[in-house]
Amino acid sequence: MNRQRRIGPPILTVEDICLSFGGVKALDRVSFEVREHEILAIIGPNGAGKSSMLNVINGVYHPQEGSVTFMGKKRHRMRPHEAAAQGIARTFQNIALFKGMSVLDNIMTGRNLKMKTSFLEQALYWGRARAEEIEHRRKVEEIIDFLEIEHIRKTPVGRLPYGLQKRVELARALAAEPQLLLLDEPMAGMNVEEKQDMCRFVLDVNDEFGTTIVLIEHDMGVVMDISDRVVVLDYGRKIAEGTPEEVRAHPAVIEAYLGVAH
Amino acid sequence: AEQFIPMLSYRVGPYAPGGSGFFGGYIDYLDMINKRDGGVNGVKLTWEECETEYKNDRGVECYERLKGKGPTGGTVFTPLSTGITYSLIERATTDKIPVISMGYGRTDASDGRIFPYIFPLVTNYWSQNTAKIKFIGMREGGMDKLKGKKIVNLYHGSAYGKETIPVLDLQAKKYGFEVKHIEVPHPGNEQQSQWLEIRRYKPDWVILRGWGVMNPTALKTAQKVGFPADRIVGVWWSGAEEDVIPAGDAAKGFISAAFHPSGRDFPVIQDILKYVYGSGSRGNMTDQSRIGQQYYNRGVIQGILTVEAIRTAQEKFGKGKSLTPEQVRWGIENLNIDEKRIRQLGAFGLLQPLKVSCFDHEGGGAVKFQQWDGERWKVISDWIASDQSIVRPMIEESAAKYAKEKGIKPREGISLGSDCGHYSENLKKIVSGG
Amino acid sequence: MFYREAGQFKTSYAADQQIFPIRQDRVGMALLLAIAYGVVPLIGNDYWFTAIMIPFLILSLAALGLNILTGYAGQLSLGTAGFMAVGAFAAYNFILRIPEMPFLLAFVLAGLTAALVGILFGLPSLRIKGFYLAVATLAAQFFIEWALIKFGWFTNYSPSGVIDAQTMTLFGFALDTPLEKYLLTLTIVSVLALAAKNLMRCETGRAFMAIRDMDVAAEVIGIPMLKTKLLAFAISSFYCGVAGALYAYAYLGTVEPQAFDLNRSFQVLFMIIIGGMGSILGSFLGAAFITLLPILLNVVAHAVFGGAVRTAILSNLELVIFGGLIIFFLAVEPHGLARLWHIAKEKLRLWPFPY
Amino acid sequence: MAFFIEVLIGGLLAGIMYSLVALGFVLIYKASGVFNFAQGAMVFFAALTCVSLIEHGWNFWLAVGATLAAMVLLGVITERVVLRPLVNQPPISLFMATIGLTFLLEGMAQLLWGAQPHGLDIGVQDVPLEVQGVLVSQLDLFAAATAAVLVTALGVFFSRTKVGRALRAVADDHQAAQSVGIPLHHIWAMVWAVAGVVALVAGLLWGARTGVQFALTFTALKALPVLILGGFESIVGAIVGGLIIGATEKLAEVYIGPYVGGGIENWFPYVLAMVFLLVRPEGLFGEKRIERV
Amino acid sequence: MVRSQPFVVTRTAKSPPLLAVNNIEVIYDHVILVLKGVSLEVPEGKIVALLGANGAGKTTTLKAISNLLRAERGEVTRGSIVYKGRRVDALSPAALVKMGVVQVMEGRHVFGHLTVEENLLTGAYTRRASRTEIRRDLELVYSYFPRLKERRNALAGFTSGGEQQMTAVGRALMARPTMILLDEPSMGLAPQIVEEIYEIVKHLNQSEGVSFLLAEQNTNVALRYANYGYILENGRVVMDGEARTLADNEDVKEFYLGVSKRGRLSFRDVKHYRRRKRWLG
Ligand SMILES: Nc1ncnc2c1ncn2[C@@H]1O[C@H](COP(=O)(O)OP(=O)(O)OP(=O)(O)O)[C@@H](O)[C@H]1O
Ligand SMILES: Nc1ncnc2c1ncn2[C@@H]1O[C@H](COP(=O)(O)OP(=O)(O)OP(=O)(O)O)[C@@H](O)[C@H]1O
Ligand SMILES: [Mg+2]
Ligand SMILES: [Mg+2]
Repeated sequence: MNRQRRIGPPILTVEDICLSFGGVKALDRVSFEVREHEILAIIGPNGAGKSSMLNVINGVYHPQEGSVTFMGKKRHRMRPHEAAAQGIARTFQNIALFKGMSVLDNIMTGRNLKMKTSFLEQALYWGRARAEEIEHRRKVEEIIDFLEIEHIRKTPVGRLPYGLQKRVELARALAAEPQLLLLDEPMAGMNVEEKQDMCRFVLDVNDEFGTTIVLIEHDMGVVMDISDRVVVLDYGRKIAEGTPEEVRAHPAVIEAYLGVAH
Repeated sequence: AEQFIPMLSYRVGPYAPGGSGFFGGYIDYLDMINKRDGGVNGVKLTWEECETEYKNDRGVECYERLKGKGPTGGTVFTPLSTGITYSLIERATTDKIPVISMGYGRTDASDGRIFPYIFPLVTNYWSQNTAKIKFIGMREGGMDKLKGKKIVNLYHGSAYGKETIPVLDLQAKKYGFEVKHIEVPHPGNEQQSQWLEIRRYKPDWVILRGWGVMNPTALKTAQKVGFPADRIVGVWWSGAEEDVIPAGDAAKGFISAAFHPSGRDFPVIQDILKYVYGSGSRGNMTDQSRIGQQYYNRGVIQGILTVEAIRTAQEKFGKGKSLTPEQVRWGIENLNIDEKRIRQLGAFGLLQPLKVSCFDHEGGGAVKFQQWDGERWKVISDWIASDQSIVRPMIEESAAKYAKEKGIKPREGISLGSDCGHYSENLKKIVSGG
Repeated sequence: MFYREAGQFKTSYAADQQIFPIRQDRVGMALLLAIAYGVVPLIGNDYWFTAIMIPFLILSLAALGLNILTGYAGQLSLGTAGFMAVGAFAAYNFILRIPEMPFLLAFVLAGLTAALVGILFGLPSLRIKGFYLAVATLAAQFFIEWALIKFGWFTNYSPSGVIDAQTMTLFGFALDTPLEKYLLTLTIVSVLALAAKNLMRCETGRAFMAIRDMDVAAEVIGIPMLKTKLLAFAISSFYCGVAGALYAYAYLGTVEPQAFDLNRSFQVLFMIIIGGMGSILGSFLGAAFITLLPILLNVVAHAVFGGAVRTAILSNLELVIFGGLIIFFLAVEPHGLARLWHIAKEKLRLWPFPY
Repeated sequence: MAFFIEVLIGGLLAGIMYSLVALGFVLIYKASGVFNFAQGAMVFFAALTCVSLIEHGWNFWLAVGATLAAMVLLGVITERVVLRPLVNQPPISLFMATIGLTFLLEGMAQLLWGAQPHGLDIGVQDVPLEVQGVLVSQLDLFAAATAAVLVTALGVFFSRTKVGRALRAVADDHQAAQSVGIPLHHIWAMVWAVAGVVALVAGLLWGARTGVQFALTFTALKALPVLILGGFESIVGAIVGGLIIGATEKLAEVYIGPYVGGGIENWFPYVLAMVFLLVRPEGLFGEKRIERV
Repeated sequence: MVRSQPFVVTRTAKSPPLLAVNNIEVIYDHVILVLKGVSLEVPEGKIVALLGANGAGKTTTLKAISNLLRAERGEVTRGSIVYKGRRVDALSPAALVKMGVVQVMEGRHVFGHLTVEENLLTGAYTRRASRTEIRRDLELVYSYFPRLKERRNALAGFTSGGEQQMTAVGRALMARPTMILLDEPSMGLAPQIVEEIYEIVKHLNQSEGVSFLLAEQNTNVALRYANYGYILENGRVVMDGEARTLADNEDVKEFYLGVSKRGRLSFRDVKHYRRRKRWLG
């Protein structure tokens, strides 16, 4: 299938984002857009501001300047749960799973937004509340199945090895059925085989659910192979943007990030 | 035969000094009776302690645990804690077991027509308070001299502390003095602001209604702001050796109310020393120097009252028999210890004459005053009778309110073997909700 | 051997979503209830009902309430006793001031009042966290205690500040024997425990735990922080409030504000830590440990050394041993008794193989 | 005006007394991220031991020295028995362990020395100094001076030596601290020993004010609002927090108290601290919470 | 996946190894058996790589060596660990650091409330070195990671993931160890920095004789720099050998390096055959 055809108009636009912490300028007038259905990679050296960018998009950080437009709604600041309600989900660089809960419960929290019953009904666990729980459990099981983590369903996440935790985190994000999925280094700490699996999941999500994906990754192999477009940050500024091939050939990118080896 | 006496004691925590002294005296007295007289008319006294830690819930547990022990069950409970006493009121009434709360507990239980099983013997907080104002009046040279005087009521920030506020207000109106109530938050180990306020107010007297660490701290802080200790009058929970020793020199001159003096010169204490501690045997007190101190003597008095109650009951229900708690209750309600009996008991000056009835579960109501000289308490007054014209109506009204809330029908005429007299129309109205 | 789930296959999510998916647990629970309702009333006496079972159940309920807030939602609170006090005094005043008020309804209203107060004092939790929050909730504890003593209205101007619980009547039938009170307490606690269990395995519980484990991440996946935290405070305070009302009505019969002092707050906190944070079962185990162990020690000490050793020494020794046991159990399992039980079950599952 | 100043000074000096207890908390919190519930019990234990030795006829300084040794020993044992099994466990478990320790210490103290209260004379006459109509307590001044010395010493020790840094590292992450070779056990033992010494100082000064009795354990309660206001990790915070709490609680009691019936000293500092926390959740000098994703 | 081999100790040098792990078994929480008899050796002055999938037990092995397991409620129930001819199983982690073994933990574990520089300085805790000496080493670390110098006064908790990783590695270097246990050093680092880190490893190894045991997912780089490799699977060593030999092994190639006989596979179209479509139905 020709993927290019599926890519639609911009769904997310960030404009002139400036964000600083004390003296550190984490982001400096960064603008770019993300189009519907595409996989956009953000790359750049350590401390370039990539994670901060994701944090701005889903409302964890509030930029001093600039605006974020998502699905036609422009905003300056909002709370993360509002972003989530609009359909933005994400995973984290330093895994942010709920350590005290099982895999299943972690993923179920992802469906929180879709739950409608009140806590009183839940206390009774009768009728609607019960039906709802079971219904969502079914959905979650689909995701579990999809990500091939059936065997660890009931394990407390704290006990899982790193790689599987990343997968659970992805599952939790997917459970929200987001429009836009932000992935912060989803493949860090994995070997090639696992990265391949992960890539497959990312691509499948993109293909089958049409989810737009923004992803941060340091493995250039992965970036080159799966992303439609790449944005390069360095010291908080955008230094390049384009298709993987264009970016790889960009002198500033080679200088700042890739090094001569590539 | 034996008579089992449960002991809800406490020997750990902040209140341990009081608990160990009181129960030490109590147990030593019972022990002495066994050793000297072979029990009460041959009935051996036995007892068991249960640690309450001064906590209500532990107290209830202990009560339930001990109430069924012994041949006839727990004879009489003496929890030495207002909180526990309150928790036992209904239980004990249902179980028909008497509770003696001497100098603490529920003040309005002095109305025995509504609280048949509860005995705040000797004197209660309100009585004490009226005696105290009388004492201050005496010091000022007559009650009429109280007019225009300023008195501060420095009270512990708890229900216990607040309890005498209404009485004081009443008396202030009656005698024309000014009273200012100042609260010290629990536990009271910091009283800077209160005493600065007192200094500013310049009262003639300070009534110290303290508890635990609040007492020495008050005396220390008074010294700090230059308020003379001999113008501070404490209540009996402020007037034990434990309350003044930690204050050191600052306590010299401090006056406190007491319903009995300290000291070991009484024959009864001497008997304890002789029969219990003499000839190398071991009494209940680890530290024998505490014998004769406030808490210890209070325990001895408790012992006397308990034993006399049993004796009285035996007169009626049969000498030399183990009595049921119900029977002992009758003994308490018909206690009549006059001066002659007190002398026989070797407790002259230690105990005041006492006549309990269905109408009056307090029985005495007089208070002595003592002053700390840096070493020991010195008695500085005779028994000062309380002003029942103020206290009694308050008690009856409060008790009647309780009766109404609980749907209790006050005892009238002959009830439980005692004559309860007649219930006044006024009170009847309160009870029936008029 | 006896604790195997092998062979128990779930064929539907509904089955897997049951409260106790494993048959042995279901049987165990049924047995427990049967004992509580059937056997205990038969063999128990007043002592067992009033001194052991009732306080144990009531404090379990309070612990459950705190566990919801602290164990599940991660908000450390030292205001528990304050909320219990609100419950007790609210129930008293509802029954006192509203004629014909059924006491069960009064209990519910008392719980709701406590919930309101809880929400009020929960507001700072949005910004204040961890031990800081714990100390801030002390403000609630001290303030409530102070207000109840200070303003006579709450205690119906009782000069000693002690309130006497009115008799509980159900359909004109007075619940005043220890056995009746025990059954009442048992029923209320069972129902509320079941509700808590349900809540905690549903969306609400997951939202709580998410906030507890990582609040930023929870917000990112769409859990509104303020609302969730306040809900936790409300539910928790409701439980504490009902526990407070029971404490006054089914247990002591009289309470003074000091019955709900800071020590009580700490006591309940100890229960959930020693029992297991974030565990319904832990609330019960912890309550048993903290309330019953000292009694047990006392009884044993008297049975063994009674008379031979001075009671003062015994009492202090009990304290020392109690402290020592707390430390010992934590060293064995820092996550509390519930976890210990859990590990025991896992071992049973593997038995006779070591792992 | 003079009255205002008198209340203010009285409050500040009382605040210093709170700080003394708070210091012990700070030390342990700094080193393990844990709130030491047993601090009050340690104050009680230390003071009672010391005063009992004196009453058994020991020379004052000899008794202080012996108690000091006992407190150090206690610190070492605590580390060995209580803390070591709990490395890398959630702070709440450690917290609970200190509760166990509290019971243990309270029981031990009374087992060894009995439950009777004692007076304690530390040789400072407590007759007030009158400075322009304002009374100032000598004992409190002495306490303030002691606190100043203590704070300076501890402050220098923890900021100038690598131990101070290690302490904070341990509080952040037990395991990582171990991985870089910080001997957790020694650090903890040391800190607990120092906290024991601070407890002794606080115990003696408080004991001189209120007598040595079980209620010394309650001094811990007074330290809590100080801690939240100053910040759990800051030695300076303990002092500044103490001064602020002391002064405002006294002023509030005197000037606001009468309008609501008085006795507000117990909750007012907490409310004050709470309001302050809303603005600065880590207290005045506490470490910022790090929340990053 | 990888064909199972009986364990054979292939002595790479005549001298006894610097570190030998003999048949250890590790259990977490008293019930979870994770290592089922792992043996490996690190000869003096060599770089040894520990490879394996997620959950194979690499981290556990390293923690067993550095004695950090106890803090995780795990314990070594069988086998022994010998460093410089001395059993070290019972030592405290600090004592081991004193002997020269430092671990860089997986997942950074920087001290969040300390600045970057303070973090580095804690690394030198066990050393009895003069201030100037430590200053010099600090500068050395800064020369390895210039980015850290820029952020030296930032609280480590607020620095980026990569910066934290550099801090963690730099902190270990400050101990001047003779042996470093590196757990996934390349995780989260930009490709350039990954190379740099491995260059530093190589440098320390060659010029200072520091030995390394590294757990790594980035097999490609690891095998390029290591002398010897072990492959761990499910708590067992399933394969070991010279790094070059391993790199040439077909299975290793396919599963760890991502190259098959047909050359390097694109991440886009690899292994779709393994996909199960069940969830769609
Ligand atoms: N909350 C914060 N407070 C202070 N500084 C911050 C904060 N968040 C980010 N920074 C700083 O902003 C810069 C960019 O950080 P960011 O986490 O976005 O980097 P990154 O591109 O994701 O790097 P990496 O690839 O290493 O994860 C870093 O220097 C970091 O220290
Ligand atoms: N604290 C723990 N409690 C229980 N089980 C644990 C614990 N830590 C690890 N495990 C289990 O031990 C196994 C090995 O984990 P380990 O972390 O050693 O793997 P790893 O090879 O380092 O994996 P990764 O590459 O993902 O870091 C895993 O299956 C994990 O579930
Ligand atoms: Mg990042
Ligand atoms: Mg690992």
